[in-house]
Amino acid sequence: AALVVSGCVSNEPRDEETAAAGPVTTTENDEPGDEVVIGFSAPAADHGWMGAITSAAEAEAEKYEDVDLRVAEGTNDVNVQISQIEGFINEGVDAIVLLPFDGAALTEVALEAMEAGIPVVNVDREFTSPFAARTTVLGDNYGMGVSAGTYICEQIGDNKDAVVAEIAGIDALPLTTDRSNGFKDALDDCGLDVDARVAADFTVQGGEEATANLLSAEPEIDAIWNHDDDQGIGVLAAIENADRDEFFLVGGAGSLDMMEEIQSGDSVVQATVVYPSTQAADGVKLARLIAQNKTVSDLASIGVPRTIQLFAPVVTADNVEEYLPIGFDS
Amino acid sequence: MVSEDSSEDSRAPLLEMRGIVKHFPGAKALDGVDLEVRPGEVHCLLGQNGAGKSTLIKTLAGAHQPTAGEVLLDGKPVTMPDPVAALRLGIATIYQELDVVDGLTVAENIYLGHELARSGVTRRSDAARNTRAILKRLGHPEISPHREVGSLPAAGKQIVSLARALSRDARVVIMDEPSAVLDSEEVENLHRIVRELTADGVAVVYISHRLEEIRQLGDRITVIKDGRTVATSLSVADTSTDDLIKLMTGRSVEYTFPARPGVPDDAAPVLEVDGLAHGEVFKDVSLTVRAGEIVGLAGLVGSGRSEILETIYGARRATSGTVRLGGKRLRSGVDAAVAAGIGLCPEERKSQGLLLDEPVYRNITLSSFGRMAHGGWLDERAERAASQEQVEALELRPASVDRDARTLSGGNQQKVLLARWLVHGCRVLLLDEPTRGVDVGARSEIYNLIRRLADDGAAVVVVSSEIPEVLGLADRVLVISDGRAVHDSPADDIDEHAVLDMVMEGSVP
Amino acid sequence: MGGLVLALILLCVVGIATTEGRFASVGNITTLLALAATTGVVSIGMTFVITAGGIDLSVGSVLGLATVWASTLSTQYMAEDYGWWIMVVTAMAVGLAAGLVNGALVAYGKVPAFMATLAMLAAAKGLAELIAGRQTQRVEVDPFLDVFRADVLGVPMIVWIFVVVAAAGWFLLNRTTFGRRTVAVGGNPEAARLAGIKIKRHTLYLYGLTGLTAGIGAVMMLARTTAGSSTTGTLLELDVIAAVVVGGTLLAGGRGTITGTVLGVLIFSTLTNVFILNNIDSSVQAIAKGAIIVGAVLLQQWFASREKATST
Amino acid sequence: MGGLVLALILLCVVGIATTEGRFASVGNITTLLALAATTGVVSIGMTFVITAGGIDLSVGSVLGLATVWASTLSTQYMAEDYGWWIMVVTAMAVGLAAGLVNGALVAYGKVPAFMATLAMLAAAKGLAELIAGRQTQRVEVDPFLDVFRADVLGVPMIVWIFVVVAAAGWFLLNRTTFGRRTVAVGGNPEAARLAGIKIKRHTLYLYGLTGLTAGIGAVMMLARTTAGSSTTGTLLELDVIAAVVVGGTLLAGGRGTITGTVLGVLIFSTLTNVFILNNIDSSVQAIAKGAIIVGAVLLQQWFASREKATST
Ligand SMILES: Nc1ncnc2c1ncn2[C@@H]1O[C@H](COP(=O)(O)OP(=O)(O)OP(=O)(O)O)[C@@H](O)[C@H]1O
Ligand SMILES: Nc1ncnc2c1ncn2[C@@H]1O[C@H](COP(=O)(O)OP(=O)(O)OP(=O)(O)O)[C@@H](O)[C@H]1O
Ligand SMILES: [Mg+2]
Ligand SMILES: [Mg+2]
Repeated sequence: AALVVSGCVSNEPRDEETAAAGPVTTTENDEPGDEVVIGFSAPAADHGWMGAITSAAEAEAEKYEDVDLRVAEGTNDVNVQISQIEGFINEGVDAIVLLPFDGAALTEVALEAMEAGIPVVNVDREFTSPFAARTTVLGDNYGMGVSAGTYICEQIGDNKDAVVAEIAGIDALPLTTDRSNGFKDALDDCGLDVDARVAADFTVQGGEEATANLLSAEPEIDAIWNHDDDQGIGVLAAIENADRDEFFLVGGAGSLDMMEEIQSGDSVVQATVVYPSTQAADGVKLARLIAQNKTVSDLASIGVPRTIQLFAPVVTADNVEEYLPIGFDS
Repeated sequence: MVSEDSSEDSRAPLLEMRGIVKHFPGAKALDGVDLEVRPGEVHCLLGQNGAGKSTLIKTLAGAHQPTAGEVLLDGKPVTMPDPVAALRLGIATIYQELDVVDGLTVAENIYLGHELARSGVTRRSDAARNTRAILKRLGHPEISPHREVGSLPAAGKQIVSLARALSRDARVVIMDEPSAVLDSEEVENLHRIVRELTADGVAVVYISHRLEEIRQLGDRITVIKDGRTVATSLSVADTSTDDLIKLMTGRSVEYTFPARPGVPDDAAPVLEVDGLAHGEVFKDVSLTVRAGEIVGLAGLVGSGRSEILETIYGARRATSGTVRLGGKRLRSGVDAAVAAGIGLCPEERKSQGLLLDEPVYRNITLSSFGRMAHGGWLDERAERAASQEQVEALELRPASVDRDARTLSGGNQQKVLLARWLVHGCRVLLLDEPTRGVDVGARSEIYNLIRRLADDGAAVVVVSSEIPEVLGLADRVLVISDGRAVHDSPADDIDEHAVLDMVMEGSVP
Repeated sequence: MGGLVLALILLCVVGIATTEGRFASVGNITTLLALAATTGVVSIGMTFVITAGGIDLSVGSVLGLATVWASTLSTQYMAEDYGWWIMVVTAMAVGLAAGLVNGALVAYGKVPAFMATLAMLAAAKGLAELIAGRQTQRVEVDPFLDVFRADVLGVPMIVWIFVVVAAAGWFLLNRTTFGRRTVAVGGNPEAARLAGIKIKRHTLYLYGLTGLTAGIGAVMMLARTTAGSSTTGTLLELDVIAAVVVGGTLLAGGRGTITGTVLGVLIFSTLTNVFILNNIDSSVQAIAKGAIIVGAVLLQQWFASREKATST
Repeated sequence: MGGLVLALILLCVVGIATTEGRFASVGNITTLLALAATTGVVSIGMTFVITAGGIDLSVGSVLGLATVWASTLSTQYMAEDYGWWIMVVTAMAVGLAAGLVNGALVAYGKVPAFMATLAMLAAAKGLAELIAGRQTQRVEVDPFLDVFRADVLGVPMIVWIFVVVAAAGWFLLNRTTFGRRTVAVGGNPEAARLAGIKIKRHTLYLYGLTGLTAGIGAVMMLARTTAGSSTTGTLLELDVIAAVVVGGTLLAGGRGTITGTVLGVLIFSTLTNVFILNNIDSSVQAIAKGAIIVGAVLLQQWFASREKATST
């Protein structure tokens, strides 16, 4: 898509679009307040979604002159991530936004931060202790699987012999298991099951390789759910390599590329399940409010809520226009 | 088989090997060898390169397992499934290949495998004290027990191997060509040690290609040819050198140096070295070698002769001085030297010379395969042909160009290195210990060969620790002492004693 | 070699027996070969470096960098204007340049190969991320895709590339002075040096060659995935080294075999293919893969010792 | 060694100069050491294997497996009933067992170390995923956490463990027969064999030792993350090998230094720490890391050659 949308060479405009698409509710909260230093740590930005997470967070912080965002190196090594949080505690930042590589593994250090009086905003992957975060912004991995499964059930209807395949992300991650469980449960509901499942690794190359083998293994497929739109480019390349189109494909995460495929109407990609890449941006916003003792508008209660779970909608040709603005660059 | 009646000596044999057979994949190294060693004797093993001497003693040391045959110690059959077993039985071995660990100190090497330790913790001061005592006994009090062995020259490593065997309190000590890397002074020392050992009733099995040494030291001799015993327990005193050579080689060999035709006075100088120095190792060395001339460098081990050759060759960077070839200044670097027609046979053939896991012909053509190739495409047929020619000329055993260099005996490996430069064709040949470990038969072949090369117009520089060899082979002799040339004259104008006097004098600090 | 062939045949037999004809279909074999092709090309280059006693940990990330560089907007614009070969030349030039930097560090800087190429791994990855802005860059130059995604005689272009590179590698290693020098440098660098071989320059070339194969691999990857990304090639070095070593090339240097490498590559991709055809859980796959690597090596050894024994 | 110390000092100077006192604070140094501790302990074990001419690619995934096994519900129940040491013993036993399997394959199976441990890498990871069901397992045994998360004299327990393991490793390598034999096996295996060392048995022990340090590392990780997971330890092997080799241990074997390894570990974690404190973009970090690895090696070499020159 890079050349097609070649009008936008840099990513800057899109980031603004992305941010602008957020539900702007009030101006009062955006008034500059006390200067706050927010520590931000997330896994390595080694694929589009995670990259979008970080850049959205940075873009969000950019908008507030009272926010100083300290972005730690993205890392997939929990040991290093723990030491990043320890570093933030040593520094005495005002709040921490933490998207842990592994929620359980970062819980203890988050507790330490909370005990040191630094509010922690937990993003995406949940801590195992409720005391470890002031506020949690959650994506919904299980829900994502359910959405994908339900959509496939709707499309396939009564054909109980339909062949459904699943292309997972990194299998070792708990979030992959959550997504797969949701998918399985939703298919169960309508009497379908997963006939073939491969795991890739969130990369284009991995998606291509896993899918090539998958297509070889199953000569006739009715529907495929691909967990991750980053690897989706590789998945599509493999499908094209194999010259197959007897099935439809449901994506995951919601990248611009996939949305454009959906929009084009002549692609195997019929839908994608959004997994908002704006979670960390929300986290930064909330962290600022917490540090400044403000609250979320449109709520009657005082204070930022404890948990916010984001919605995992299905994007199809019918509603793709609406979601294009929050699609991320894979 | 020739066998001496040993009834005159009724001492019971300490060690017997009977009908030892050893097969390697693709080769039969031993095909029925007998050996009988008595306590307190020096029993010499003789045989040509590749006869199977090293293989025999390795089966005795537990390093190889014999295919057939038995070993008796004190008349009782014993088996040695690994080196530990042999060491436990009191059989200590100094191997032909330097078997030290560079990264360990002298003391650690000596006590490797039987460390002085209290529940696993090394007793370092005890080891150092004992090591000092052993080194002193070996005449080398100057070597520190804490010195890393990697920093010792070849002779020093040989001393360490020797010290290791002595530290074992063995009943049988096997020495596989221990004198090959030693100079005459060191050899004297070694002989003294051997005599001390035998005086204590220790049996010594001694392998050497230097027949005069065997005359001085040996009591009895066993001769091996092509993996079989051809003579066992000959008394040294009663056997003539000519007979020994005939037993070993199956023919009689001229045990003399080739005649010197003399270099014409107007012969053009080929190699001119002027004021060459390499750091503190050697200084201000100048020499001129004319076409057809053989120049010998005599000196003690560690006097810096190897470094001189390596620096001329460009393998070490000279700190000052120049090297000219045919009047033209030589660009530094080995590749330039080789391209200009200089060849070096290095001192340590295994670590510096050979590709052990490559066939013989690729070792022989290592310097010339590029020239034989056509536009980068190898011409293996030409390589084989050229190699085969040298293999036959040098009587390599086995006479195959396809064997891996690793499976050749030490002396035959040396011949492969010589063959490399014969195939390459050199204007200047630098030979560092060219006959180390080479048997008498092949030795005179090599002498003749070197002389033939010179007659064909090559300039040759030979380094050897055997002074008679230098004096016999070379037209001119340079005596090197402590990194300086202390004498330069025609070989006829100087004799062994004079050389020895000069180097000893120089060596006293 | 016998052991490797046997291992591959065993795998194929298992594949045929367990998949009701899906394994032995033309489509599946094509898929399998296409999947093997990129790893295969890079493995050919790696065989040289390992034969010479070195190692190159950076191939994966250099390959990624080359896909990124060759798929930047500016390169693609130029390719649209002047021809698809611009992308090919760019990818190969990036690979070659990175390889030469590795080689210079190892040969002239005397940095151990492991460290020099580990540093390159990190640096190339970082650079690729910077250039791509951590985005996936779609390839939109159709002539490029047409050429490299084409089938020739029913076989995908990238498989042909693998065949050609493997054949060229075989000749280079076994029939040329370059190959002979490579073996010599790996077998005994000191002996090679004293025999007059310019080992530094040769080392430089060797790493350059491996980088070049990573560049060719990048072209193939671009064609196959239709996208350039800094994540492409991640951990490729492990697959490549495993294939080379399972193939019988000595990690210590001095012995290398292109045929073995090709077999090693095929064994690993057949393994993955058979696993997926049987829909095996990825964790079980990992365990089985470990067991099979060990099995293949043991089988190879058993064969080698038998061959040796019978040659007596 | 001089070069390494200089490199570390340079890094610290840069840290102090760029972070307005945040680098040199007690809290930060503690953080830095705690980060270094786990890698450090495993690096000590790896130093032995590499000194002996081997390599162990499986340490990271064995460490992960050990964290998983020691934090299963059943182990934790037992630990609640009988004492926290059950978890420690379990982790160490898992590490040791995996190490012994590696050692047996290398020593008795004659599988090249690279392949044997690569196979173990895959297998241990797969097994860990199966056991944990790809979930992260919380550690709920409070006495365990109390012991290993405690500060002793203001220094975290895991840093003390690192100190003790490093000291023990130094002693073992330099002052015991085991250590001296390790050097011999790496420097000249044939000479070691002829000197009567049982090389195979020694090799077995060596890999066992490295596995054991991975097990200790697992205990430390369990304490640090309060959770066991199959993803713990991913790619740890690269960090560990890099630290050992930068430290001056020869990858070819025959020369090993524990002090160097400790310095290597500290250099890498200081680097990470200074990067974090300065908020540097991760892509730029990767490039800088590559440059610094090369720089450290070159510095070390320059120092070594200077030392040699002056000692003449
Ligand atoms: N590992 C091996 N594999 C195959 N053949 C071998 C092996 N080791 C030795 N041989 C062969 O066994 C024969 C005897 O070799 P050995 O080393 O015992 O000779 P040697 O008498 O010690 O000779 P030298 O005087 O040159 O040292 C030779 O033909 C040699 O090629
Ligand atoms: N690696 C080294 N480190 C330190 N000193 C060395 C090293 N190699 C050689 N030397 C020293 O250089 C000097 C010359 O050694 P070299 O072995 O070249 O002498 P040589 O006359 O050739 O004797 P040889 O007959 O053993 O070849 C000796 O003093 C030796 O100790
Ligand atoms: Mg011998
Ligand atoms: Mg010498």
